[in-house]
Amino acid sequence: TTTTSGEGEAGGNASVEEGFTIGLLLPESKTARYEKFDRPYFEEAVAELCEKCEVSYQNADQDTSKQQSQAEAMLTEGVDVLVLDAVDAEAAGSIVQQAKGQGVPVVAYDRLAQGGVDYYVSFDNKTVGKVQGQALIEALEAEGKADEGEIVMINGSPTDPNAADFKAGAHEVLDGQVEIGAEYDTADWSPDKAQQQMEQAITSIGADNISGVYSANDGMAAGIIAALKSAGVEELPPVTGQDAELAGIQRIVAGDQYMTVYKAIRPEAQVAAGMAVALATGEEYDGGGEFTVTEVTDADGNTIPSVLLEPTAVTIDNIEDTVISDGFYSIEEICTDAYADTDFCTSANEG
Amino acid sequence: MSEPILELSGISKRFGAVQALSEVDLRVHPGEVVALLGDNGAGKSTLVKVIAGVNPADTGEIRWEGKPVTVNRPGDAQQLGIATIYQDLALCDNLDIVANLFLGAERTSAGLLDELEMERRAQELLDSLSVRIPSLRVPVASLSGGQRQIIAIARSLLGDPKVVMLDEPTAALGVAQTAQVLDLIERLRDQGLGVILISHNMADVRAVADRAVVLRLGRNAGDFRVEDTPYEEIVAAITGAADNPVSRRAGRVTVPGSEEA
Amino acid sequence: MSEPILELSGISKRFGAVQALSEVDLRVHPGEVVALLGDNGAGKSTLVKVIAGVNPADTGEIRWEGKPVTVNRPGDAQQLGIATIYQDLALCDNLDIVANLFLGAERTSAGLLDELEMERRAQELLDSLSVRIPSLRVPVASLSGGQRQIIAIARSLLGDPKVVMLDEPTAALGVAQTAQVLDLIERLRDQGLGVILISHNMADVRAVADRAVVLRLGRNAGDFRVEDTPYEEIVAAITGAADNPVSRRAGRVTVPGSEEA
Amino acid sequence: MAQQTPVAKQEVGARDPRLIVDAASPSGLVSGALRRLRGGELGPVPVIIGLVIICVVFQSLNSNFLSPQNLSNLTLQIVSTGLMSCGVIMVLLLGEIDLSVGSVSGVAGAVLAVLAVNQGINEIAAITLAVLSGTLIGVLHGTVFAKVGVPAFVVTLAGLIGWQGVQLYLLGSDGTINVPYDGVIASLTQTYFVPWIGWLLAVGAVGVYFASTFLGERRRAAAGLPAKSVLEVAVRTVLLAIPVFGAVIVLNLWKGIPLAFLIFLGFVVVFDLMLRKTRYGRMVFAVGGNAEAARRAGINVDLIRISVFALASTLAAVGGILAASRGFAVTQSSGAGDVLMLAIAAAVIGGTSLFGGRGSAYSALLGGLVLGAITSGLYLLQMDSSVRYMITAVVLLIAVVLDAVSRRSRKAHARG
Amino acid sequence: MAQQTPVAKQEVGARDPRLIVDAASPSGLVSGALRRLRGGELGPVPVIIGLVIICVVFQSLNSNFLSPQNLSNLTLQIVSTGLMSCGVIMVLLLGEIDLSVGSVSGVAGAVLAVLAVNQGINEIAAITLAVLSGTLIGVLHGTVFAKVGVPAFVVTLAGLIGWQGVQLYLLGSDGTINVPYDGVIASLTQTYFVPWIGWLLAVGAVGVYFASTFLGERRRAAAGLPAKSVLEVAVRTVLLAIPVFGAVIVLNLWKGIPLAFLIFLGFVVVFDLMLRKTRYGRMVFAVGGNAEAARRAGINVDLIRISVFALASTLAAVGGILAASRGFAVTQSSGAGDVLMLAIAAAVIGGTSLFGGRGSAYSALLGGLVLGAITSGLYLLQMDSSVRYMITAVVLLIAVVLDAVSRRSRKAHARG
Ligand SMILES: Nc1ncnc2c1ncn2[C@@H]1O[C@H](COP(=O)(O)OP(=O)(O)OP(=O)(O)O)[C@@H](O)[C@H]1O
Ligand SMILES: Nc1ncnc2c1ncn2[C@@H]1O[C@H](COP(=O)(O)OP(=O)(O)OP(=O)(O)O)[C@@H](O)[C@H]1O
Ligand SMILES: [Mg+2]
Ligand SMILES: [Mg+2]
Repeated sequence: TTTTSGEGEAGGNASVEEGFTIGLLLPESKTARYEKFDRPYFEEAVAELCEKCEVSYQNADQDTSKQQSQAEAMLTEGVDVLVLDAVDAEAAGSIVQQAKGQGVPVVAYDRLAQGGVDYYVSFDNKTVGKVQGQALIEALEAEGKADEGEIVMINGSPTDPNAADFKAGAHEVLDGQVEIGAEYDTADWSPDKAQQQMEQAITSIGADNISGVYSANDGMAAGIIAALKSAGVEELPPVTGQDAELAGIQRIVAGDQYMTVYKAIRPEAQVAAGMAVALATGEEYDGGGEFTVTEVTDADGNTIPSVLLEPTAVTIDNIEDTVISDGFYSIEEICTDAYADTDFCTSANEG
Repeated sequence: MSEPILELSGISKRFGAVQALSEVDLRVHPGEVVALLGDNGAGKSTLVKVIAGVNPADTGEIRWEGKPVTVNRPGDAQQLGIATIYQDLALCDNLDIVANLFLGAERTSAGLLDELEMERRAQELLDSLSVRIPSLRVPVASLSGGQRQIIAIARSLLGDPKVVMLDEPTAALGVAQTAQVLDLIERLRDQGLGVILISHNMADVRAVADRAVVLRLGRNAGDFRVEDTPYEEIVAAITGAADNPVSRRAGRVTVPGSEEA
Repeated sequence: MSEPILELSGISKRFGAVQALSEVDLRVHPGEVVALLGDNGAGKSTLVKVIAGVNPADTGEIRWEGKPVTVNRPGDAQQLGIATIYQDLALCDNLDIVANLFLGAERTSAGLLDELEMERRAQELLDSLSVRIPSLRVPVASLSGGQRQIIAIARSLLGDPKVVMLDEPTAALGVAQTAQVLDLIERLRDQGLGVILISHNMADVRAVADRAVVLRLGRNAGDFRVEDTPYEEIVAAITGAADNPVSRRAGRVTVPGSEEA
Repeated sequence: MAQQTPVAKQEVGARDPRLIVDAASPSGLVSGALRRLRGGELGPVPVIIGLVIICVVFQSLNSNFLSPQNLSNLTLQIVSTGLMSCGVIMVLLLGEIDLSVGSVSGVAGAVLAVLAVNQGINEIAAITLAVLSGTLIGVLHGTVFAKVGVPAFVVTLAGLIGWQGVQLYLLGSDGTINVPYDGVIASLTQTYFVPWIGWLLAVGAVGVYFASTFLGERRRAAAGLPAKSVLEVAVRTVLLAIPVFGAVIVLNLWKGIPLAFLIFLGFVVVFDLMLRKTRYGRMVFAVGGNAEAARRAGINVDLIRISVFALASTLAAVGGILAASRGFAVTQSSGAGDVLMLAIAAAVIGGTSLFGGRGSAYSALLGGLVLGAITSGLYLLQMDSSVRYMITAVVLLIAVVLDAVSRRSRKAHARG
Repeated sequence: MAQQTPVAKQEVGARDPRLIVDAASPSGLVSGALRRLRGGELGPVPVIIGLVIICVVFQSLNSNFLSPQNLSNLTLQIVSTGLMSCGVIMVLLLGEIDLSVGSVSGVAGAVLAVLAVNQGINEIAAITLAVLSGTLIGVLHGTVFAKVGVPAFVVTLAGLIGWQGVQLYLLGSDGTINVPYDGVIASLTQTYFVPWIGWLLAVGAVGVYFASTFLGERRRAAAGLPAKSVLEVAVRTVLLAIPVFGAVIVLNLWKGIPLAFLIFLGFVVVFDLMLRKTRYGRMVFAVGGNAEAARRAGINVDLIRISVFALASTLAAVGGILAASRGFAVTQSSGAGDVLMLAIAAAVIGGTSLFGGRGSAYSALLGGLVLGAITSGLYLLQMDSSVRYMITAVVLLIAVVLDAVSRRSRKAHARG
């Protein structure tokens, strides 16, 4: 007496000439990158490959069930292919299932959604954590403090599965190399909470004993640096970050933050667009000569053709070669009045 | 007789499906005590709230010293000089006695509340009404029914009103306090104020009222000079019948043995 | 005389810094109407609440049909067979009349509320008390003061009590309704129930009460046979002085012209 | 001087002459409805009008809004929060608040996933245990509130925080647990009924409504009590039948009536009947209206309070289970975020008072539909998050303004 | 048969014989305090005891807890949420709720950052404009609530969502805006006073308290009203002086008294005086206790409501500015997360009722300290988040149980 949703035919009958619709699902609006870079870059890349195509866009504000509703809205709209940056890669299985049920192929973007997606492009989350950890160790070694003092780890939200990946990656590098004096998970990735946690770490370890701080992203790094400054620390220990937010880059320029992780979002978006167009038109994506397609196995054992990109650590030394040369930010954006007399800005303006 | 200070004509008021007042008229002269009588639910309190601006009338006219006025908010009535003691007392249970007495008319000095002055005045006022309240600084929620009523009565004496409306002011009062309130009403009359008194106690009405206006099911049902009208006639107007539980009871009590089961 | 059905001895009750009752005694026999009298704030309602289990006493003993009992919750008193009409009525303003009447004693059929039966009974009951209420399905918040009081009185008649306590039951009632309630009290007495009646209306007390117990400032201040005791003596016990506002007022009214300003 | 108006002697018990009675004719019904509209006595009607306006606007902006697929999705999207709302309504009727429903739903989901997936226990047993864990939590909250006297806000705030900790703990370091796509749990939200079952249910529901109302009013008339006319009963039945049959038609155009939506509807109907037709429901209203009066009437106020908190947490657990079923997964953030706010907001938008004693189980459905429609419509329109937030706020206000204005006119009439 | 007890004739106005008066002696003070403790009339004392217990436990687990540095941090950590709490208290006193304080603080921070950093406007002007934007928002909320009649819950829920949208919009695509480390804005939280200023303020405050209380009681006694004895005034002054001087000593051991904490304390004291000593405050209590009675007393209830919402949003804006100052940045998540819940919780834990008409501005300080101490202590102990959440819940309950129990014994005495 019941019917269950049937499997539809997987996509592949659209054409670039007539155009089609691509659904882009991004996970949150509280870090700058998604609305500032991923979305416009992706739209640009699609426009290049397929003039008549439309991109339909939704942002889930860090909420799995919202993302599911948004995916449903897109399927209702009749998108031909979904590009999915999952809030929770594992829980995204239901979205993938539903899309498949309606014959809509799925590209997993940035995070490997479960449920048997068709393609996957990403900076691996664990690698990001490793890059952060590695950079921190290099900074400590450069100062000759690798075996002095303790580091403080401020991880992301305990309810965000991606934060767990960053944390695991960082631990892989840091464990055994340095002493971890205090470690916190930060609800909501909140800069305020990170600040308070840092203050408590300073109280219990002592400001002088802190040789470095692992911060999972730039927002929390802001709070951490505020805590250090408020505690009267003159020589800030190296503080990591992620996302290459403008404010983060400015702190690096000012010498307050040591590094951030920069993901070259433009190539990622280009690959995703290529995969999406290929899926919709029933072709196979081959990397277009620029990128190598490898294979990745997801938790259910499916083999997914994938493109894996390398995240870059950005420090004061390579800002020019990364975010600026990629057009991520201009010198003018970074060197506002408040940062005009930093070494970086004065030399950039002269040169 | 002098010009009425307050005159209502054709007042109607509806609540949902209930027509609580239909075309009610009422006049009050300065120095006159008008008793507003009627059965339970006759519309007396509704009329009082119309005059006080708590529930404005749907239709009808209010004249004050001969001139038509609109009374849409309690503030309007207070500005005219109408003080009201509501049947439900309208006290703030969370505030103490002094705060309730002076609510909306707090005494201040240099911008701050002058608690000392207010407490002194409050003590005086309550003493003059011979109520005993252990402490003036307890929330009125903890007072006895009669104590609460006296607070409400005392409040109306603080302003300088021209008409005072008392909705069953002595319902919860002890014998001594009732006597004081009746004295008070007589004093107000002698000072030339108009008084509207609602009461179910015929003895009190006979003692102080000059005129009795009867409402029945939301309509005017009589207007009597109290002195000239026998008790039975007023009761008949209130209950709408000469044969009513009051007369039956009176008859039965005087002729014992004739009781029905 | 028969054994008292309810007997209190040495009841004391304190609220914060106020000793509301000190060592109060009271007896009620079956078929007897005891009037509990006293000035405002004398502690009458507090005593009622002690008996009803609303505010248990600090010290003192309650005996029911000769046996000591503990009454710590309203349910305890109800189980003994004590029905109470509170001065503050204790109605749920958000519920309609029928729901309030049957609160805690709803009639059901097959597990569901039998609204039909309840509404029918309610209509009967209210008619017998000669109240007119436009609709039984309005929330009691919209009723007049007297209508609310009648609802509270009607409630107590639903159970099958042995003692009924009425705390100022006729305070807000019209003349007809008051007569009905007095009839009702007499019927209850004739059925052999014990009745405790609190009232400030001496006429009502004289009409129905057998005995009058007077409280003053939370202490026993007299116990009179109503028939044998002159009015002035009871009032003097209540006010605590032979020279009180009541006697002053009485004297003044009979000798007109001698008014003070 | 006396000018007595003659008043006819009237039989006690006769109809009160002040009561305005609508004629038992079509024009009487219309004039009565208009009067009630002006007097603000229309119950859910203003919110329903608000909902219709929202639908019309969104449909005019995006023609997919009223498509069967979108409406079918909508019914499923509101189920989980709707169930929590239903529990929240019980607590609001008491005049209290429950901030823990989101966390409890998360814990129940975690219990379910750990038992069914990690421990491999039979799925039905796991569901039962998850629901029971919700009940237990509710009893705990209720007891601390009613017996110890800690304000409900603080108790359930502690619950909000503490049960989230338990959820994290249960899910362990892996975080997310996936639920199989083809088990009993998944089938709760993946099952749709074939068309004829939908029709059967709809016709049955409308028929039962008509029959019970009609017979009830006949019995009232026979007992001499004021009763609705046959015409009015018929009109009400038709007004009920339109949305019910409409929903069946639309849902059958897609995959059929979803089981999960039926579960939700079933809870709403059962809770509504419980609140209106049983002694228990009456007691809940009484405690919410005047706890002291309820106590004096011999009602065991503590017991009512504990039971209501238990019901609220139980429903939250059921909501959590359906959320797990729909997402095929339980994550560390299940039940977190704005779930709590949405559950309370749905109740309030649907017309349940935050101050106790006034409301209905249907608020969960109505308020849930309003919030669900706003979200669904805005997703279809695809906007920046910032703009979407702003528009959500405005639409939310619009949806309740009508209700507020009509309520306000009633409030002006209320006795102070 | 009559057995009349003779009753002495008593002067009206004499002290009531039922009133239990504590002797004006040390033993009388103690017995009076004990009686009040049992009767639950001790106001904030139970919560203070709860706070002390929390401090003792944490100190025994980690000796840094009571270190001057940690206590100094604590005072700064509670400032921003504490200010929001202060505004929330005003709204709670009205018997309403304001869910928007977090979002409003975020918007104010965004306005400040955009004006001061991006537009380069003078920092003081930017601060003023940011505060004013809060006031405007509050007036808007209050008007929609009081004049249109939309329930405050819904209005401020729309505010919660909508102003978050505005915040995201203002911050634009870059998200975070850094605030310079050395400007006026940063100095709000980076300034500490040198020791002698701290002592001056402390001695001044205690002195003013003693003088005003002493003179006030003397005037009361002179007017023949019941008054506190000199002994009692002295004892109260000492009880006040202990925490005040203690705080000054401890804070001076670190960097001195932080300006931001003084700002917070200043707001608390001013609001407390406003609530207790002015007509406006009296009206707020009256509207919260019985809005209809207040209306009948001629109070402009709508105006009071609008002004209270305006004050609440203004304080939220001030809180947002101090948060920006302390974090040297405004981010898209400023004011989001559990800020709202903490602000309300602090008020409730401090003893302000959710049902209106009962509470005090000091709840913001007390409740804020309780919550701040719990968080601070648990961070010092460094535990898994799951365990931390569970312990937070338990400690939260412990902090209010004492208060709840004493309140409960009072409630048993209250008139229904
Ligand atoms: N806010 C309201 N909503 C609905 N009906 C109301 C409202 N206020 C009063 N009524 C109805 O109007 C009628 C008149 O009520 P009112 O309070 O004026 O009576 P009353 O003459 O003061 O009676 P009592 O002597 O009992 O105080 C009653 O039937 C009452 O139910
Ligand atoms: N809950 C309470 N808290 C504090 N004091 C109370 C409380 N209840 C009553 N009192 C005090 O106890 C005393 C007796 O009150 P009670 O209500 O018993 O008086 P009463 O004799 O019924 O007076 P009335 O005739 O006015 O109803 C009063 O002074 C009152 O202020
Ligand atoms: Mg009345
Ligand atoms: Mg009494």
